[in-house]
This record gives sequence, C-alpha cells and structure tokens, in this order.
Amino acid sequence: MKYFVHINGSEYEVEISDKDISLNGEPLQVDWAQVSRTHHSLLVNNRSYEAVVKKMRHEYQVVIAGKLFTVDIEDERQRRLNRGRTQLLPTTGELTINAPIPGLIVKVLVQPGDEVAENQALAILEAMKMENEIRAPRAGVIGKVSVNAGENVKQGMVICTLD
Amino acid sequence: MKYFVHINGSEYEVEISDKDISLNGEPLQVDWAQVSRTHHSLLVNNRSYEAVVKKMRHEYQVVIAGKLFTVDIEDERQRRLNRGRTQLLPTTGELTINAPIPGLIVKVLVQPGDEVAENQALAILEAMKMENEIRAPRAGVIGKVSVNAGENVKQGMVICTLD
Amino acid sequence: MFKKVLVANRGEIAIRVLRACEERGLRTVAVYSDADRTALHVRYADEAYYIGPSPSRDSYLRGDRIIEVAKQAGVDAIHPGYGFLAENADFAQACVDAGFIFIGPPPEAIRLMGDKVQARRTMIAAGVPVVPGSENGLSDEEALLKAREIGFPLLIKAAAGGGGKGMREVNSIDEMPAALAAARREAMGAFGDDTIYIEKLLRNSRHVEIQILADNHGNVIFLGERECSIQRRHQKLVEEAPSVAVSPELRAKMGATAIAAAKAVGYTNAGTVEFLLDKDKNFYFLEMNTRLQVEHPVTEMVTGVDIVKEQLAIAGGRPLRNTQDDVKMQGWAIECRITAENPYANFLPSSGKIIALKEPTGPGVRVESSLYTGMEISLYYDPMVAKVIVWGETRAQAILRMRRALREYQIAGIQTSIPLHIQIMESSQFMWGTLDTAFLEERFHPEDTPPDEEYEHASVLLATLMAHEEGRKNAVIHRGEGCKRSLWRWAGRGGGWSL
Amino acid sequence: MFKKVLVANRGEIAIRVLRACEERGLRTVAVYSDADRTALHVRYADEAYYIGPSPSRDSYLRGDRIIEVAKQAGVDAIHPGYGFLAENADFAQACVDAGFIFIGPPPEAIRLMGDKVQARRTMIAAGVPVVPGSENGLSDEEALLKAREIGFPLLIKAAAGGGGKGMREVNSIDEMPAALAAARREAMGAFGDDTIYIEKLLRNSRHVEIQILADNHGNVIFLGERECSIQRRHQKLVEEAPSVAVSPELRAKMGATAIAAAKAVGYTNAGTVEFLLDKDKNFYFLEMNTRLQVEHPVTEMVTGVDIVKEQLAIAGGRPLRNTQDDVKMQGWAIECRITAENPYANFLPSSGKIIALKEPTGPGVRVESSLYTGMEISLYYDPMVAKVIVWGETRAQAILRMRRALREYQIAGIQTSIPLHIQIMESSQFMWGTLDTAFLEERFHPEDTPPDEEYEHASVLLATLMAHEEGRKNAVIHRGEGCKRSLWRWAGRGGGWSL
Repeated sequence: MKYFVHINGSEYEVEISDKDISLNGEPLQVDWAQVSRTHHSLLVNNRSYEAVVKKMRHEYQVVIAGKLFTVDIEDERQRRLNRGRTQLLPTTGELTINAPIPGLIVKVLVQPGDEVAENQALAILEAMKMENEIRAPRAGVIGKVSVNAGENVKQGMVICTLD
Repeated sequence: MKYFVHINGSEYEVEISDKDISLNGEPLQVDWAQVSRTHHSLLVNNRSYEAVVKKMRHEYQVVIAGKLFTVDIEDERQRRLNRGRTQLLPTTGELTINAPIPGLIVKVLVQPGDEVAENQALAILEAMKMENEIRAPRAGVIGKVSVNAGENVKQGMVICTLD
Repeated sequence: MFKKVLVANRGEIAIRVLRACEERGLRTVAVYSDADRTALHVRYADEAYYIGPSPSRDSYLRGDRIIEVAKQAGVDAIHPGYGFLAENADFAQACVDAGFIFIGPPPEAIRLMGDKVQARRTMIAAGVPVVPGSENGLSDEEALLKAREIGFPLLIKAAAGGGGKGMREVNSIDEMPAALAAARREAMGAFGDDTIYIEKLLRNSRHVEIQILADNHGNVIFLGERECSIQRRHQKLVEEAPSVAVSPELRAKMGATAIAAAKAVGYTNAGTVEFLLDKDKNFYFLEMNTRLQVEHPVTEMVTGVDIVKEQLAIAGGRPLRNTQDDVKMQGWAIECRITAENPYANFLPSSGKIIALKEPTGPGVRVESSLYTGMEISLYYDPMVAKVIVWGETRAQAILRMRRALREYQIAGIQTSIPLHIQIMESSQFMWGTLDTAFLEERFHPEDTPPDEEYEHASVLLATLMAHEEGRKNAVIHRGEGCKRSLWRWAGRGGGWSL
Repeated sequence: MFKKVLVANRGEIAIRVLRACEERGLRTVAVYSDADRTALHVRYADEAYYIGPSPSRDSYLRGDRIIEVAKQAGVDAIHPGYGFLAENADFAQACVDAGFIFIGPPPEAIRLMGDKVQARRTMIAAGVPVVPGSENGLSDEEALLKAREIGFPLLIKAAAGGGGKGMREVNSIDEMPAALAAARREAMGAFGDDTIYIEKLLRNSRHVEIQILADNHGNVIFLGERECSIQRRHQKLVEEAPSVAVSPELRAKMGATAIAAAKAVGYTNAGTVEFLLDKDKNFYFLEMNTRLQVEHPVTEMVTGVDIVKEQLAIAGGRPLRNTQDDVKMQGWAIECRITAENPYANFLPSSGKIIALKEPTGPGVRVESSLYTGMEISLYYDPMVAKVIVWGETRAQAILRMRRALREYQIAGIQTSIPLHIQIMESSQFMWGTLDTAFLEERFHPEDTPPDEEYEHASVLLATLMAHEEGRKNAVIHRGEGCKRSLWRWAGRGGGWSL
C-alpha cells in the first residue's frame, strides 16, 4: 500500500507491505511497539523514537522530543479523489476569518468594504485575561462583518470575510 | 442499600441511598469524583482523599497515601448466602500450600507424614535470584508433596498439603 | 507556630505551598471552583472546600467566601500564593481583621507597593534609583505632554498593574492615543482600575530582580538575584539565577538597594524588588512584587533556602535562621514556564484534555506542575500550567540539562510552549547569555531553525503505520486486543544480534 | 573525549546513565531483552539493539553480544551500570581488547577487589583495618574450624559476592552445615562460583561507606560518606548522606583510609569503599564496590557533584575538576529503594502490570525510576524498580520531605515497599538516627504501628461506592460514559460556601 504523507509543507511517500516498509523509496528496518493507548516506541534502523500520538479527524498529531508534528495522510485512492475535487472547485477569492479560541470581542477594527493589508488587525479578542489580535492572513477587502464589540464568541465562529 | 465491609480484620457497615450515606450509622457528606480510570478523589466532610482503586475478582485494592488497603464487600443478599454456605461446609482440616510466585524449587524440606510446627520451612523457592522459604501457616502433618527439587513451578501450583 | 493553613489559590503554586506545609507538619485546606473539583491541589490538601463557579471573580477572587471557609475549617493562617488575591491589600487586611495570620507582607506595604505611582515616589524618597517617567496617574492629555518630555520609546503602565497586563510600548507620538486606550481597557478589565503612568523604555536592558526575606524583628536579607530578561509582552518565559551580568560587587550593591526599598515600606515576609539593568550596569527600580513569585524556585536551587518554608516561619513570628553571610549561591538554576499556548501561532491559548503526560525527573530536575492525565485545560485561568526548573554546576550544564528535561516532557492533548523553550535553550545567543528584555520578540526567530528532519521522518512513519493498521482493521475484521507489541516488525529484527 | 556510549544495563540505572550522556551531548545506545522492548531505557536512548531472550544469562549477561552490538553501532565507550557485568573483570577486559573505553576501573582492580579473600589480603598489606575472619576460600571442614576460632555470631560470605547474595548469618556451630550449604548454593547460582569465606559479625555496628573518585593521572578524592545501615538480608533499603555517626575528624580519617585502599589496587573512576563502623567508632574494611552504586544520588545531592558525569570525564582521560578541598557537603540527603515486593509478606516479590502511576516531584525530590503505566513487572530481574531521593537543609527536613514524597508516590498494580518506607520515616528510632545493620530486622516492628483509621474509612467508603455504582449499572441499564464528576454527591455539597 502506498501513502502520500504531508508534514510541515513537505510530502513523503511511504510504502508498506506485510514484510517491508520504505520511505521515499528507501527500505527501512522498522519495529513499532505501542506502549499504551497514546505512547509508542519506534525503532527505525535501530534509531529509537518515543512518541505520543493523537489521531484527530483528518490528521495525526505526533509529539516527539517535546515537539509537535502534524501529519496528513492520503492513500492512493484518497489522493485520486482529492485531486479530482480540487480541480472541480472554483478558486474563489473569499476567505472566512474565524475565532481561533472562544472569548470576548473587545473591539472590531474593520467595516465591510475596508481594504486591509496582510497581517492587519481585524478585531481584538479577549481570552484568559489577555487581548489577542485577530489579523488578516492576506491582503484583501472586507466582505461581511459578523460580530460586534462586547459579544462572546465560540471557537470557530465567523468574525468576518475577506475577498 | 446496606453493605458489610471488611478491611484489616475490621467490619464496617455502610448504608447508601440516593441522597444519603452513612458509615457505621454516622451520616456523612461525601463527594466522589473519578479522575481517570484508576484515580479517584473523595471528599468526606471536606476531608480530601486521593486514591487509586483496582477491582480484583472479589475485592477492591485501594492505595491511599502510599498504603495499600484490601476491601471486601458483601451486600445483604450476599451476606445471607455466604453465611448459609459457611454453615453447610464441613470443617475439614486439610490445607493446600501453593507457590506464592513462579520460580524454581531449590529444595523440598518435608516428606509426607512429617509433623511440622507453625512457620516451619517446607520448601525453598528461588525467584529473582533470591531464595524464599515457603513456611507452614499452622502446625500439622504433611499430606501429599507435589513438587521436587529442581522443578519450575507456576504461581498457585500446589507444593504440598497439610492436614 | 500555627497548625493549619488555608491556601487561597489553585494550580502549581497551590501545590507548591501545600507541599511546604505538609513538610512542616501543618494541616492544609484547599479551596476550589467548579472547574477545579478534581484538580491536583484539591486532591493534595487534607481538606477541600468549594467556593463557587469557575470564573475567578466568582471563586478565587471572592475573598469573603475564602475567609468564611477559613473560619469553618478552623485554620490559623492563609497563604495567598501569587496572582488572584495575593497583592490585594484589602484581602490581607480582611484576613487580619478576621483573626487569621496572612502569610505575606503587612497590608500597608502591599497597598503602597501596589500603587505603582506611589511606590515610585516612595522609592525616590528612599534614594532608590527609578526609571525616568511620570510620577502620578495621568489623563490622556497629560500623558501626551509627558511623553513628549521624556521621549520615545516609552511604556504606558497600569498603576495597579502586574504580569504585563495593561502595559503598552509606544514608539512615536502617533501611536499614543490607541495605546492609551488599549492599556486603560486592559487595566480596567484586569484590575478594575484604569489609572496609568508612563516610563521611559530602556532598550537593551536586562530584567534583574532581588529576592528579599524580612522577618517581624527587623532583619532583612536578600537571596541573590534572578535574571528574567526572556519575556514576551512583558510576561516572563525563562528565568535564571544567578545572572551572567551581575558581578559580586554589583550583587552586593543591588542587594543593599533592595533591602533599603523593603525597609522603606516596612516590608516583612518574602518579596522581590525588580530592577532594569542597562548596558552600563546602571540599575533602576521597576516595582516590588509583594508576594511569592513564579520564579522563586531558581533562587531556592542555588541557595538551598526553601522560600515558602521561610514564609511560614516568618509568618509564625520566628526570626530569620540565616544571616546575610550564610547565604551562598552554588551552581546555576534555570526555569522554563510551560504554558498552554501555541508559540507558533501568536501564543494563542490552547484548551483541551490532557490525554497523555510524562513529566521529566532525574538528577537536578524539579517540576512544579498542575497537570494530570484526564485534566481539562479550560480558558478560565492563566495559561501557565507547569514549570521546569533545573540545577547545574555551571550555566552550560544547566542549559544542557534543561534541554534534556524539556525533551523528556510529554504533554499530549494541548499545544504548549515546550518546543519554543527547546529552541531558546538551543540558541547560541541564549547560550552566550547576551540577553535583554527585547531578545525574544526582536532578535529570536524560532522559524529560522532548521526542521528536525529525523523527527519528521519518525512522525511520518509512525502516523502512516497507524493509518495502515487502522485501514487493515477496518478492512479485515476486529483483531481482538489490537495493540500488542511485536505485532509490527518489518524487515526482520532491527540489527544487533539476531536469533 | 568520546562521542557515543553504549549502556550495558537496564532499569533505572540505564536511564540514569543515559541522562548523563545526553546532558554531555553524547550519542547513546541501549540494549534490550525480549521483556524490555518497551522499557524506558530503550525509548530514552538514541539507538536500541536487541540482545536476546528475557533471562539475564541470555541477554544482559552476554558480554559477547553486547560487544558485537557496540561494534555494529560504532560506539567509543561502554558503561556497565551496576549489577550484571559491572564487576566482571573479563567483560571489562574484553571491552578494552575490542578497542572500547570501559567506563569503570581497570580490569585488574575489578578482579582484585572482586575476589573478597584476595581483597582482604591486599587491604591488610596496605594497612587498612579489616573485620577479623578467614583469609582464603575454605572447605566446609576448614570453615568449621575457623568458625570455632573467631567465635559467633559470624557471617559466611561468597568470595564472588555482592548485594547480600550467598551470605548467611550463623549464631552457633550447629547452624554451620545448613548455612554453608545454602550460601554455596546461592553463590553458585548467582555468580557461578561457590568459594566462601567467613567473617566475625560485629553487632550494633553501622554500615558506612566512602565514595571515591580517581582519575587516570593519579588524583584520588573522596566525596564524603553514606550511611546504609537500614538493611534486610544484607540488602540496603534506605541510605543517607552524611551519617549522623561521623564527625568531621572521623570523616577525614575514613576518607584517607578509603583513598589508601583505592591506591593500593591502582583504582581509577568512581568506586566505593564499604566499612563497618562499630559503637566505639572503630571502622573495618568490608569490601570495595568497583562500580557506580545504587545509592550514589545521596552523595550527589549533598556535594553537588554529578558522579556519572565525572565517570564519563575520567574515562575520557580528563583530570579531576575538583580537589579534595573543593568538596563540601551541604544539607542532608536520603534515598529509599522502591522494590516490587510485599514488605508485610516476607518481602515476597510482586509481579503484575502497572495500571496507574504518579511519581513524586517538587522541591528537593528526585526520582530515579524504571516505571511506566502499562509496564509488566516480571520476575526476570531485580525487584528494585525505582528510587526516591530527597534533599533537605537538615536531616529532620529531609525525613519530613521523604515522608511527603512517599505519600505522593502512587503505584497501582503491584505491591511495593513504599508503605514500609513510610513507616521507617515515621519511626522515632530512625528519626533519632540510632541505627545499626540489625535495626530493620531486629528492632523495627512495622506491625506495631496503629492502623490508619482515617484512610481505612476512606477506603471503605470508596470501595463501597464503587460496588454500589456497579450494582446499579448492572441492575438498571448502561448509563453512557459512566464516570463523570458531580454524578455522585451525597448530603449536599460538602460544607464551605453553598449556592
């Protein structure tokens, strides 16, 4: 079985059969032991790794040596499906800005029609007693603004749209 | 519901209803929270206890403040059953001496027919590189001897019987 | 000496204080909100009392309820920890009025040092050097005038402030109005008081602070310095003791100044005098923290003095056991504050359930933690969830040990600052000790470090193996227990001796 | 200096050594048996190699395989830990012959000190006082003769012995034949050598040992003493540094004697000279342990010297960094050995799976542990699974801290020695420090302590609540998630402030 794996912007190809495993075509000796529900021990050509792995909906979160890696995996079938889908979707320019954490909207800094630069502050969200600026991920024009100052928002709630 | 609870040779009576709980007739304020599969937090009249509890077949093992407590519980129905059973069983004097841990029988110190005193060594069992003496729990006469020196025994295997 | 202590706090500091009480043979009482019913401090204490709903203002900030519990539980003394009510003079006074010993300074000292403007004034009178700036609460207009006078860059600070809240850096007159508004808003939210003052911002300076112990008999000593220059938004991330920038002569001078500052306000118990130390080794009073500090363990590890136990002894009326000459610093200690934040996404707070946890230990490593497996990290409280403190014979050894300890620390279920701390420990600038308070935000670029290719590969393999296994499980049938060792081994036993 | 080290051991000591290597920036290699595939030392090391089935003789005692792995992994040096091959002169020689640095003393020193009979002879020649006894391997007949000569009580000891194995106490001539047979049998099993000798048993004496460091340039220093009088069957349970029985003068004298002993055998690296110290402060050489010892952390905590890092530096050819004058002891340290045994059932080894684990931490507490949740404790290896070490400013503080730490230690799934250690820490005799090697077996009666009624009540309630809940679940229907907080609260929220 062949897998296409995405991590930190790189893509790897992993091939697994009943007896062999390879990473980007290089065959490896691998010994994998699950220690508990979350802890794993992995030996790769005798290199030892201890990791905590958490499966999210579409990805795996792996903590090794204090660092967190997020791993996306497609097998060949999924890849074909995803490829097809990407080509079918129209590339609209609209982007939704969501609340990254629950909190209180302290101030809304933009109005519909405003032109904003990349990284410009759009709203201020208070959580854990600290103010957090919600910034524009890229330049554009503000479409709809969905929140008001003083409003409590849940995680993921739409703050505004960016065209 | 009424429970009869045995611990370290003492018996306690615990009564639990939907709203009230009492220990030996004394009503208590109890707040019980399970932290994880094994960890529990118990507040009794605001006294705080943290415990790890493991359910064994017929008993509960509770570790509090580094100490292990073994708790046996009967409810009223079980108690009546157990009482009845005890009275029906003939009080035979035979006792089976089992291997408390797996290991190697280094030496057998008794033969069938031997009279032994309480605490007398019956056999020597080696485990973890140390010799452990298996001793008589009470005085008596050796019935059958089921092991030989040099033999590996599993936990619970019969070593000998004592009449 | 008293016999029973209530700890009016939560999290790692509550446990720290409970441990000290336990080691002194004192009975302990914890308080908890809804969110904290199964928190470690509740499980650790001898007794625990519910004080209200999860938001701090309904529980940990309710001094009245805490004093009610103190009466019900029959305690002798109350320890406030840090944060919450620790620097609330009214609460300290209420404790005393209700007949309890407040384990901290007298209410008057808290009140005086708590008003940053009044504190500056008192320090100037006591001959303690202060940062150039305004001396009293300013209107927006006055602030603009004063800003032109002392020049930029400058800092707007909340008079009631602490922990970087209500603080704003301003680099030009144009930024003043927005910064003033933001600082006042944050100050009002955090302290219920939007009084502000302004101070010259001394660039390229270090944050160096002096730990003080003062008993009720007029004895005051200092336990050396701590360097806390690694900050973000004026929140400390890494602290160490001693400071590479402080010579024995400078230490003696700063210590004497700190003692003078403490004496000027009739200070008793443990406290910290914070200074800015500029490139030319001039130091300026910043503020005094009239409580135990987050970073107190680094001082404990180099001096061998248990500061919390000293707090208990002082509050019990005992004279200090040590004279200044008894205080010797040995080796080097570093602390990293572990927060539930994503350091690579603008320190966004991270909430969730801790699904796996392994904390570091072994030689020279101390962990002060509120974490446990199954814990829900909520957004109600401060994101700092644990601290790692290490001791080494030298600074280099301490850094290497901290790296080792951070790599051992496994927390799954939330994002934490651990990877950032590892990068700080691995940065050559930190190793050289060329630090100042702008280091982290201006000159440290975590994105520049090369990716850990090896760990990336291991993550890829592990995740893919899991996905593969799951696919097979779904495809075939349920394989019983599922995860047992030696099920998965590819291309033979990996090297070494083979059967 | 070398770059890559193989640790030829398992359990807590393998992790201890791996941590030291990691902190020195060395690459690390672990070895493992079948039983240890997921052991902490395997997960901790940079590389791990399989060396054979679970029984030690097929894995950790197979020096040939370990050297083969060392070659394959390309290491520079081998650290043997303690136990297994640590005091096997042939293995040390084989390492050297294969071109590896053996992190320990020269093979000749191991060989000489390993033969307890020859060691006695050498010590006598070097002017080191030894316990009266026989000087060479004895036949049973010779042993009986010699026994009559030196008198009872006496000890039969294995010439190749260590760790109390092959040792028997004999109180009269009648007991001699059985004791001789048992000692020989155990010695043959443990060391493959049944040579024995006998020694006078000095009652009411303490076990006090001196830690030595010796470099390859002729420098030898000692790092103070450890008291290890709390023993059972000649196995140490509790160790501390310093010893209450040792004055500065006596320390200097014992230290000088230990240094003379080390020099007499051309010793290098870390080692320990064990003495019996009688009531009149006379001390007698017992044996020299030519390796790192289980209890080395107590010395580290009072001197600040990292003994394992010193071992690495010495093996790398560096001269000692410290002179004797640099060595200062500060405060007090105590270690408790946590074993998988039932201390109330004749120390029966306990096996099973660790289902829950929480290890102590916080100020002054160090844990060296091989435990993890999900671990299977097997009967293949030594029952010691972890060590708790504490430091305090005074002995009393250290004892109180140890009590605190032991109470925090939660291990579920096996029986451990923790409750016994708590009782030792709570016993007034231990607190007074009136110890000798017979303390535990003859004068300490753990059964005599009153039961913890309060904990008994809590256990009763908790277990009954669980049984009750389970009965309801079975009776009614499945209640979904089952265990969520605030499901169970009786007679209102327990006190405090009520809504």
